[in-house]
Amino acid sequence: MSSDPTVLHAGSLALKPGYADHAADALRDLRQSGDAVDFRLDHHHDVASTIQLGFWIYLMSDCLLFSGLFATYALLNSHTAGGPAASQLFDLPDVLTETMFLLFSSFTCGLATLAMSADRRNATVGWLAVTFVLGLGFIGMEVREFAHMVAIGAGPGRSAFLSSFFTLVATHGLHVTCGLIFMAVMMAAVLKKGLTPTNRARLVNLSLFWHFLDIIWVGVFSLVYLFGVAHR
Amino acid sequence: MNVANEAVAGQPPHGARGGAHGPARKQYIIGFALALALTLIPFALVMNHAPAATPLVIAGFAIGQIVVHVVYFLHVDGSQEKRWNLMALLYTAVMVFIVIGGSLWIMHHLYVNMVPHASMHGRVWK
Amino acid sequence: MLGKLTLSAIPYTNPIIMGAVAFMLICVAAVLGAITYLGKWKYLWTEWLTSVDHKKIGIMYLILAGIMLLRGFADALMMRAQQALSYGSNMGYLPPGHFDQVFSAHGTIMIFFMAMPFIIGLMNCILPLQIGARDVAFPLMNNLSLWLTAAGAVLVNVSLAVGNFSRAGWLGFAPLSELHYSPGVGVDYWIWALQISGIGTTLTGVNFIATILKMRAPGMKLMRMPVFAWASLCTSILIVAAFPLLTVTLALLTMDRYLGMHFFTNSLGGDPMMYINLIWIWGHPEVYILILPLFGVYSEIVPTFSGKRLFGYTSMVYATMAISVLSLIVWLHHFFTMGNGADVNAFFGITTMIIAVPTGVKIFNWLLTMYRGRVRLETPMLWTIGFLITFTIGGMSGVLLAEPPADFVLHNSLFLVAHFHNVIIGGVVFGIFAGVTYWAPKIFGFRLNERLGRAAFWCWFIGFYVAFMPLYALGLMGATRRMDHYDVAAWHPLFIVAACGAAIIFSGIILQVAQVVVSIRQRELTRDLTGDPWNGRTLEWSLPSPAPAYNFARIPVVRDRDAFWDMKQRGVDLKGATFVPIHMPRNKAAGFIIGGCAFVLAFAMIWHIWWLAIAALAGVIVTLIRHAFDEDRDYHLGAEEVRRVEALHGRVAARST
Amino acid sequence: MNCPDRSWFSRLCRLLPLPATLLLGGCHWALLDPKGPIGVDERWIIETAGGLMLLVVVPVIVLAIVIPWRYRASNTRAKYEPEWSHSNKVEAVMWSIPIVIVSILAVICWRTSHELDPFRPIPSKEKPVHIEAVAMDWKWLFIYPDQHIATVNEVAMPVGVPVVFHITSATVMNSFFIPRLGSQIYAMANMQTADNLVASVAGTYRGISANFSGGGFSGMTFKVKAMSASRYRQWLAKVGSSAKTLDAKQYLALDRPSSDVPVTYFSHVNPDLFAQILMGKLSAGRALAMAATTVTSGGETGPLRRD
Repeated sequence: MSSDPTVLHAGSLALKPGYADHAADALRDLRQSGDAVDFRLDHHHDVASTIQLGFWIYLMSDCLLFSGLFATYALLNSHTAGGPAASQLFDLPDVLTETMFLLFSSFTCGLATLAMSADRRNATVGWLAVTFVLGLGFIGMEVREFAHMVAIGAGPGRSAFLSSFFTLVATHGLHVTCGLIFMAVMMAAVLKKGLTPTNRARLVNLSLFWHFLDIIWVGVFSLVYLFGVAHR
Repeated sequence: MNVANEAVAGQPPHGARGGAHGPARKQYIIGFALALALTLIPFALVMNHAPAATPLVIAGFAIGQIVVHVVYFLHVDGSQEKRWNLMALLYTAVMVFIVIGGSLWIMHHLYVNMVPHASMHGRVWK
Repeated sequence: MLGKLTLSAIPYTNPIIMGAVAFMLICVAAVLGAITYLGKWKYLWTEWLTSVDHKKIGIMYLILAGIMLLRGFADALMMRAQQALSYGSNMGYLPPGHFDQVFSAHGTIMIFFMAMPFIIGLMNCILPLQIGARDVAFPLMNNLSLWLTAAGAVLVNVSLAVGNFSRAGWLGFAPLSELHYSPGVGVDYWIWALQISGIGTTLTGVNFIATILKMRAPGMKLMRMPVFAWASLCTSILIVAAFPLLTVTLALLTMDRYLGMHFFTNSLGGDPMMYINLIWIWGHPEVYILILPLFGVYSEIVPTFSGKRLFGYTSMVYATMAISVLSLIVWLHHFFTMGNGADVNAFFGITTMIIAVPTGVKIFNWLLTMYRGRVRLETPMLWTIGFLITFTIGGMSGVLLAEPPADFVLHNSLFLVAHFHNVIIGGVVFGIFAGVTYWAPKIFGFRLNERLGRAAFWCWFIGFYVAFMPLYALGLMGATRRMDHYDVAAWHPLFIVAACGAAIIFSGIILQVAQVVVSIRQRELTRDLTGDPWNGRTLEWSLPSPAPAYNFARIPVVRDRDAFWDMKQRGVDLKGATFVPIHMPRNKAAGFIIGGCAFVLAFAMIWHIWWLAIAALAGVIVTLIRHAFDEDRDYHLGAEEVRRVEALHGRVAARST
Repeated sequence: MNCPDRSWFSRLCRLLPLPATLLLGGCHWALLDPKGPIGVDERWIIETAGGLMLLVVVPVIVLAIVIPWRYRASNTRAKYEPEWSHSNKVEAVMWSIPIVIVSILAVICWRTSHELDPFRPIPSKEKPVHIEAVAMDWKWLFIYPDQHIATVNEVAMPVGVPVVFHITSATVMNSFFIPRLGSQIYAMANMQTADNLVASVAGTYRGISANFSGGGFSGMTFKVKAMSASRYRQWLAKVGSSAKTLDAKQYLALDRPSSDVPVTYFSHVNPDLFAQILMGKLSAGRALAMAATTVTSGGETGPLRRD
């Protein structure tokens, strides 16, 4: 990424005299200005960094998607229409367990990334498997909570508050599910092909995605559950 | 859905953290410990009906924990390599603030102006 | 088995709709027949539909947008005809339910399937060439974006024949768009068409941000980027920031309609005002998503045709950035009359007016660029001057509407309709035509016919004023938008004038169709052999026309804002001596397949055909996973092949051959 | 090309095929010929803001024609400076002109937003009249709670007395708007907005819903009768003597979608009616009515909604 531009330049182009002058001038000019342009004449050199930036931008847009849902929840959480309110529905200790599942999975996902950096294939897959199981546990608890609420007549159609609650939390859950599919595919890919550059780039994206979901959950945990119960 | 030529993406990711194994693991452990604390404290406050369990305090812990995640798990910092990531993140934070804060501000005013107050036996004007 | 879908969904009894459907089917059959007759299916599939080449994707976007322009304009003509007729005892020829579909479809099509594909098409065709890149950051994702947009467009057209379209306006305001008030499939067509194309647009935004930030040629600092690249960057950022809000809003409405939730209903705590709030958080930036790239286009055309540097580049860049930030904090001006109270209204009114400052600066910049230049009044420049005049008037009526008390009487009136057509036709549409004419040699390899282009311009320009100035007047007379009938005598002549204006614009469109046909037939006469037909200033003109698949055989090094102008001034020889292999992405079917599955998914959801929806969703997931394991993604174009292609364009230095 | 040196207003008049006298006769330009002080203030804003902007807009349009013509390629006598692309002085002027104008407009915006807020009571010696307005599919119901009367598609008000309209909707969003008198405001179910208006001239004005609300929207107009105090009292008495009343059953019948509904008077109206509508207690709404595929309509009978 930060190879000497001159070297790269000479290596890639055999130049007509006019063009060479022009290019050399330009490069001198650039060095003098100390400008931080990515230097590459062939864009292979930072494909991985481009992919990561692209994925990061996608995460940011996802973040804004959640901001819309959070805004809606923040507005509608008092619109219970005579139905149950947050404080009557949430079981905080259960939610804490859920949160722990996700937080631990974030940590193990980090360990998987570290194992990957250390070129330890089996350890990478192993940590991913642990993460996967923790994520599955999280989803399982969420489904159980939803089923319970629907069973006691507090389903998403009961009131605007419950609509916004189910939609916000289930959207996060859907993301986690997508993350689990992504993770399963990556475990298969790493087992099959090893830690190829492609797989590495994707594992980094997977870990970004997984940590990102944990951040969203911090918002859900605080705004939905803690606020909801604290307002008792 | 990635670029066709990612097969040549050669660099081991996170190479920027010196490739050294130790410090990176330490980062994760510090982050994990902090995140754990920042989850458990507000939880305990709410469970024990502590007077400190106000929305502001809870929000403070949440923001703290998000920062911890961003720094220790997502490894966003001001380095050259991550410059655009940091810019994008800050921009997103501003946008999130505009979307949530703006919506709540607007909707609050609407409610103040418009939600009927059924005070005087049925007459609902303010 | 087929959900709600039965044969009765096809409106046989309505001669107007069936006529349109028959016309559509004949056109489709003619195209398919022609492809079969010419034996071009394989070529079409391998070279176009599955292409990951940004230039071809761009051309497909332009074709899609052009077709949808015709469809959307047909709707406009129908509305103008209805309103010209339906005064007093004459009820016109469209019953309300049909008229409501027509204006809803017109708005939806013109914004999402005409303007957006046109600007994304132009960005695709030109942007990588301008910044000296070989491709966009994610070529296959680019192809996917195209097919998602196309899937949405096809859905809108299918709604004509099977079922009906939304009657709730182009933004589907709740609670009118809720199941209770719009029980049919119309709103569902609208939701899914927007949702799918919106996801495609978001991916485009991600793609172009990464492309611009990461793939510029060496030496092209941010402050050396052409203004079109700047505008595209700001637009892409706005897309990524705003479109998720559209996705959310539509998703919540979907929840209400499909799962009986209560986000925006009138009952059980639902709040329709939140819908208005959310949709405009997306909706206002959308306006700037549309106009900013065209500001970029004008900023390329004016210096080129004035033979002069762009005046005040720095001002222009900061103005663009200012607009893209301000546009995110003005959305409330779309609902001043919802009862927000004075403080909120005044705040958003003032932020809205502030946008006029950077916009005004841009206009001065263009004027000063022409000042002391050598202005060649060719078609792109005509559109630009038409823009400067028209957009200024539109901007003025816009600032007027930003005064909340003025908006209290003008909101939802035809004055408002005139205002936004004034900026969108005068700004966006004129800009699109300017840009397409300007870059046609680069995109297609030949110029468009100048005479027909000029004639089309005059029809559009005059037609616009005849069609929309009466609407300003009608607004001041208290006429509101979306009326299928009225009974005020004084309005009638103005509506007739407006219809005449629409007819003049229609002749402009016919001339443009003729222009395309004639230009293709005469392409050998106007073929661009130099690659630089207008004496251009930016890098795309340093390439042959049309640019080869790999764009740049050698990545240029940039040392000036007007990079190519600078090279020409310095006498840089563009011919290469030796060539290296170039790394290329392979064409892939995954984008097309996912786009197709998305269409099927949406259609199945609209008609409640659950098994098909599940199958289509599975198709998307399986395609994604299969693609993840696909190793055969790229290849190297050999140095000899590069040399051969360059030689075809006369770009190989004599001494090395 | 159009004459850019004339205001857009006079230009569009010139584009019309009809004699300008007919159009400028005054009686058609609802917003430019208001019949109440709120409308007058709003016209002032339109004219002032428009005039201020014309100070820039007209020169810009002239320059947009003159500059390209003066510096056209064929005019080789004109000065040519291909490298001139920056001037701090010029750019300072360029930024400051719009800043100055926008600053003035912003001050106007802040002040008038507060002065003309539709919720703000109009200061007056007279005691205001309270009228409750309900947007329905597709007609307007007006309730006079103090007189226990109600009307459909007609509302009367005494000249010179401030009127407070309390507005809600029994259906989708609508917008309550009397162009001759000024400010519109949304009518929304479960929400209560207010519009403070006053008529200073007697006459019959057009009232509309300015927000699209479905199939019968175009016919959703009402008559506004501004009249002297004595005639107003007569009008109240006339409505009060109507044989029709508006009990729950009648209300539900009225609630069925219909358009171009003729003016109807009701007496003996429960003064709590508005509150009940507002609280959603009378919201059989369109659910009932949707069962019927056709709705009655003044001009024609036919399916307003195909689905």
